[in-house]
Amino acid sequence: MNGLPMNGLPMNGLLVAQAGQPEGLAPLELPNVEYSAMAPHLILIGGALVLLVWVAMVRRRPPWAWAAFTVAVGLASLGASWLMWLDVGRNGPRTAVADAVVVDGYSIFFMVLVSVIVVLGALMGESFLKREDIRGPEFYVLMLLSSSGAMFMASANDLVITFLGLEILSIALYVLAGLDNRRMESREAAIKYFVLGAFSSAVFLYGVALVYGATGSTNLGEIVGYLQSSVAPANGVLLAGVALLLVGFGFKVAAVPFHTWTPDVYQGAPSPVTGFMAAGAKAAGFAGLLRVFFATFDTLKLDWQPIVWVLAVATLLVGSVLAIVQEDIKRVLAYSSISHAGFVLIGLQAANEKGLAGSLYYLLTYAFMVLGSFTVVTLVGRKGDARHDLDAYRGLSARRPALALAFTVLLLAQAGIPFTTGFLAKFYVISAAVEGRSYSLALIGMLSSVVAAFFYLRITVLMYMSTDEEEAEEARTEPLAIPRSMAVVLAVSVAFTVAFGLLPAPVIDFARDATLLI
Amino acid sequence: MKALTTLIAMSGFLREYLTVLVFGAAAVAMVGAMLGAGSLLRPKRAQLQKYISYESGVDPVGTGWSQSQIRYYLFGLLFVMFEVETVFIFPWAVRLEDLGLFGLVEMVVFIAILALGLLYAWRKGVLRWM
Amino acid sequence: MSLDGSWYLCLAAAVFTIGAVGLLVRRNVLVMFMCVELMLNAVNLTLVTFARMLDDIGGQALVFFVLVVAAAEVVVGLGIIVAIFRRRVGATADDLHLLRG
Amino acid sequence: MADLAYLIPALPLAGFLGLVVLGRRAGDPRAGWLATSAIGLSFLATVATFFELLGQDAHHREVTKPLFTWIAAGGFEVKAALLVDQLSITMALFVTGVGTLIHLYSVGYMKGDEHFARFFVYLNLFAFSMLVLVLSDSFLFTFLGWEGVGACSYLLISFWFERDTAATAGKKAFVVNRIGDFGFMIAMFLLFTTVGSLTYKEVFEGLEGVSHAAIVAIALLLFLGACGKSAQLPLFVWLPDAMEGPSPVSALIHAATMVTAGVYLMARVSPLLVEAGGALTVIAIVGAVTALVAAVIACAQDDIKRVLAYSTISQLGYMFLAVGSGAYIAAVFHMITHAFFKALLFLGAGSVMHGMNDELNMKRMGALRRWMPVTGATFIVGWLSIAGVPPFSGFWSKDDVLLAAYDKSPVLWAVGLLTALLTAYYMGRQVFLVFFGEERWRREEQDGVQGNEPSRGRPEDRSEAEPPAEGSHSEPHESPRLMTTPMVVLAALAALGGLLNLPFGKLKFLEHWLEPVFEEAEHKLSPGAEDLRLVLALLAIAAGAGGIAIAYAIFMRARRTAAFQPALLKRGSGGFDDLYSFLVERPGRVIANFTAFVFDARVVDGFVNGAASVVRMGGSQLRKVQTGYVRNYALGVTFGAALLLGYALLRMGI
Repeated sequence: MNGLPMNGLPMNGLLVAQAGQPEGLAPLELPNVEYSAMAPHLILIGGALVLLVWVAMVRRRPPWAWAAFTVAVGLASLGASWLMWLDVGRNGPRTAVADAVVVDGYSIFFMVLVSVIVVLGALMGESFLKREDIRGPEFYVLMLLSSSGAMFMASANDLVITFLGLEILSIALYVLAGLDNRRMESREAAIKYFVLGAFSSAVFLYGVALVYGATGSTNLGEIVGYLQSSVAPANGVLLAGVALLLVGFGFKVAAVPFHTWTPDVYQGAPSPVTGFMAAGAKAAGFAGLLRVFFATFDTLKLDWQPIVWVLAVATLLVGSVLAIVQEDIKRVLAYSSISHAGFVLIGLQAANEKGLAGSLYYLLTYAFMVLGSFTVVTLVGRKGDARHDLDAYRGLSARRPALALAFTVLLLAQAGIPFTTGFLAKFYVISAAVEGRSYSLALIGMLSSVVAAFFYLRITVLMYMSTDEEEAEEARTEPLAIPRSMAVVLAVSVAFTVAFGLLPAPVIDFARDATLLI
Repeated sequence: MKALTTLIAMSGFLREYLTVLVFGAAAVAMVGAMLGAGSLLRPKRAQLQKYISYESGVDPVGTGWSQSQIRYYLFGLLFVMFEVETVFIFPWAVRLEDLGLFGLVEMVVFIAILALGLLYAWRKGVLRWM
Repeated sequence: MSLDGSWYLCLAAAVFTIGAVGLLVRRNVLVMFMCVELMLNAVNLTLVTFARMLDDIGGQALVFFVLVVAAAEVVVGLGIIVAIFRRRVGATADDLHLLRG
Repeated sequence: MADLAYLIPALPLAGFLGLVVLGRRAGDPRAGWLATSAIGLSFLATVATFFELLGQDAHHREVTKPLFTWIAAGGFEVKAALLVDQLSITMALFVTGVGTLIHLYSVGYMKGDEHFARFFVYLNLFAFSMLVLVLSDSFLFTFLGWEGVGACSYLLISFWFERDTAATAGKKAFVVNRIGDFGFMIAMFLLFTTVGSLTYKEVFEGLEGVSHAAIVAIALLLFLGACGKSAQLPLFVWLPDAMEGPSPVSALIHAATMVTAGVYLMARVSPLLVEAGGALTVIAIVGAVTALVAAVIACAQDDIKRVLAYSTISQLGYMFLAVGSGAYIAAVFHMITHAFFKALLFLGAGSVMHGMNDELNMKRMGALRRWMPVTGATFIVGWLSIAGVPPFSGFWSKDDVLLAAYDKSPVLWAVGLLTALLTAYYMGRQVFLVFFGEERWRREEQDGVQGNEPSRGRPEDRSEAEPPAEGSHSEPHESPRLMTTPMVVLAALAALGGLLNLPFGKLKFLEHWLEPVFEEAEHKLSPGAEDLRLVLALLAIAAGAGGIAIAYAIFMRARRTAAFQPALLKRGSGGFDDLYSFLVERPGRVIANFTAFVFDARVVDGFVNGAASVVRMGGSQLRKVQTGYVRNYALGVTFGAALLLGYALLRMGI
């Protein structure tokens, strides 16, 4: 951040605590901060602040107002990022705000993704909050703030900004996880997520410090310059720094052995929050990870590729093997999200252009699939958000055929069945791995998707193999109404998964054009 | 002996610290000696009353733990937040003139956002001291 | 002759590890939380040392952000901890094991 | 040149397709006439091409007529083409000739059978396949014909599939032939790998490059294929059982045409056999031994058709003996004469069965020449010809074979002579039992026992025109003229067949005709052998006369019909069936059981279920890691961090 205003100030003078002598100060040149480069981020933060003020000042408010407002803010940021996409398309990527923030295809890809997630998350949350009657716009405010954090992580061209984005995202999520304070699991999830999150961000920060020490700057551009210029870049401190960065990102992305928090937090947190977390937080984690490792530490490729290989293999296997023995739907989806992270790691490990595009495509399609799935989980969870055991899904097709069908499509997509985006995503990533000649990883990827197919199908079978006494039991419990907003989310996610499964061209081009400004 | 030689060769910078070190060590040694001698010499007849926590002569009532008022915490938290805000205002204040209008506007925005936070907390009834 | 940077770095590393081990070992959530703060401050020390060694202002500027983040974590963390452990005596992290398997 | 050649196989194919489409509607006689006309026209086309070739001078009689590209798979390309030369036209001549006569005969023989049309569909398909086999210019096309005739023989043997003996006989024939085809296929693969092509011309030109061992292997494998098709020693068990099929089938396929395919193949690859010296002796030995064994078994058979079946195997043995001793022309000559008299004998047997209400057992026949004069006369001509009595054709062709055998090695000649004696004996026995002696069928009439060997319900009986109800046993009656005319023609051919290749100087037409095809392969007789011909001929005549005398003595004079018929011989090839089933079937069954129950059930299923349970067990173990305690999770993260840092130090270290 040497572009900061205090540049000219004799900082070390302060340390020595002599009396101030302002005359000898060098003139101060101010960085021109173009706010247009961070339009979507500011829109989100502005929205959050407006919500805060709104609730503070205005007493009465119609129930759906907050959700509508959040959706509007989401759409606004989507529009803004689309404009930036066109702008970048025209006159190329650029860095802004004294090289701290970068505006390139890659960052705008994530801005679009996060905006969409905000919109869908708000829709998903609205009826959930009404059902659980959790008053107050906190859900929306925190979601907007964490999304802005996610966007910062994606468009950071400086490790400091990445760290700040990570923190904004995580702290908002800690509170979101603990939102439903009636359920003890929710609070427990919040505590666990908080302690481990703090711990891993401290480790991440230490990594940043070491990288700073080794390369002399935290700006990704300058780090790349340093790595290319110096003759023996890979010294101990730098490698240790890279390793600790990987720990921080690994935690956020839930790669094994840092994944232990994921099942508990996903099960404990309220379902819409889990959905948002699985889509938004994971995407942001990968945004930072891919940019830092793929673009910046490209010259150190030979160093970090083996360790990423180990992480990917562990993640793939543990994710799918553990998911089989789970009894709770949210834990199943948690472990499946871990195995999906494994697949994206395959893309990273391939460390080639196709791998990056494959990973981006995977994150985009996975976001839709997981949001749709958690909408269904929220619905089936009914009041009190507790009915998540697999038996709750027995015979669902008899009672709610549309819901069951939607859930089946989403599950099959996650299993990678052809004619869905899930299949293309896995195919894209694995072909990148084969191109990058890491055949063993591709093989393990396919093996784990075979194992994964089992527990996806297990749920599908449960839904369609209804037993008689289930009918009677269902009659007693309150009917499973599908509110409009949830229906919209389901429709959008299923439509996206199947439509772009059949004619994938537009989305694949979108992922491919999201190039990185090294 | 080697330790002594390194001691002398140390630069002036360290010597100042050395004096602080010596002075502290002397104080600790004196107090330690007095208490140590006392505990060695006095007879030891342990009785329960001797181990009751001393609350300025008043007999302690209830367990050691008591329901602490939440509002103390809340004020603590708010204090931390705004104290960190000041951390940012200090360097700004030092170079106020050079930063000019741009600097002023930016700091106003900064403070306004935090004020918004305070407003929200106030409306939520955090500040009510009951 | 002033101590060269590596001493400070080793001190910072030591403090960092103490913080990490503290978090693993101690059961009381507040103490675990303090250990995290310890780790963050160790990182601050490393940053400042590197800033002096590289004679570049960036490190020290970064410290500010670390402070802000630490403060935010404190506020949020204590909020969550207090909310959860208000009604129970001797709150330890091990009481929390409803979610497992 | 030879532009009619494509008509030869095309006509039977057209007949086959026509019959398939409107066979059922054509009904009883018309379908037969359609089939016969198809093969008749094909015969005319063959004769025309023959004369056209005759017009050419000796060395221009080989024409390759490309038809179409059959397989174009990347580098490998197979063009379908006809090779019209002396050998193939000779074969085509007697295949279509004898085939036409037998088609004619079948129209009469099969009258009244419910599946009349289907019979002729198969016959025409057989003719087409045989012609493709004979006229093809590459191993692959020959193999196509080879398989076609195999399939048709299966279909025709088990024509009356209601009877399970016929069905099993068909299956047996097909399986045994497959073993032979297996040899043929491997030979083709070897050829392709060593020479790189399958057309005869290129193969024979490219032979230099191939190692001697490979050539011997290819020769022996081709011989294995020939054995399968021409029922030589190891694979002859199917031919006697093939008699379950209708008699015209036995005549056409199992006497004249299909069984000679093996000999044709050997003749066609003669340039290759010359290079494979050792293989020739093997062929000769197998031929001689088969001839002897078959002849011995034939002496003890009571079934009129089984005797002829073993006789065919024996005569084929002769042909292979000729091939083995390098006398390809003698082999072809014997093949042609054999086609004439053996087809005649089978048709005769068929007409006897036709007249005697499908009576097969010779013990219940006798003095039939008074009731069936034409059949009797023609049968006697066939008998004299096969026995090698001059001037009938059999004598001339067998004499050439024996001369060549003597030149190869006197031992083989001695075996050949002994077989000639036995042949004369068992054919004589058959003739005396069936056509001379007292009418044994009348004696059963008094006893009231009417059990002829095969079960009463044979469909052939049902299909007989006259109702069996008339009297307990009708008088044997002569077959209709439709059946006897082809027999008379064949009798004429059998008698005059010898003229084709009389051993005196210029009269060796066949030799001059086939000379160019076998010029370097033919084994020139050693100088001294030529003048031995007369002596050997006399010896052969003596053997033939001796056999007939013995048969006459036993069956006409001694009234005792119990000649030496040891039980083993009685069962004939049954013994071999048990041997084969012991050698092949039992181990096969054991292996099958093992793989099905032990290997598949335990290993394969075990592996699959095992993998599933491992994954589940792994899952439940790993689950324990999720203890729920925050500090354990922090430990996980620290462990990860330590792992990565350790790796970094390691990286830095090196």
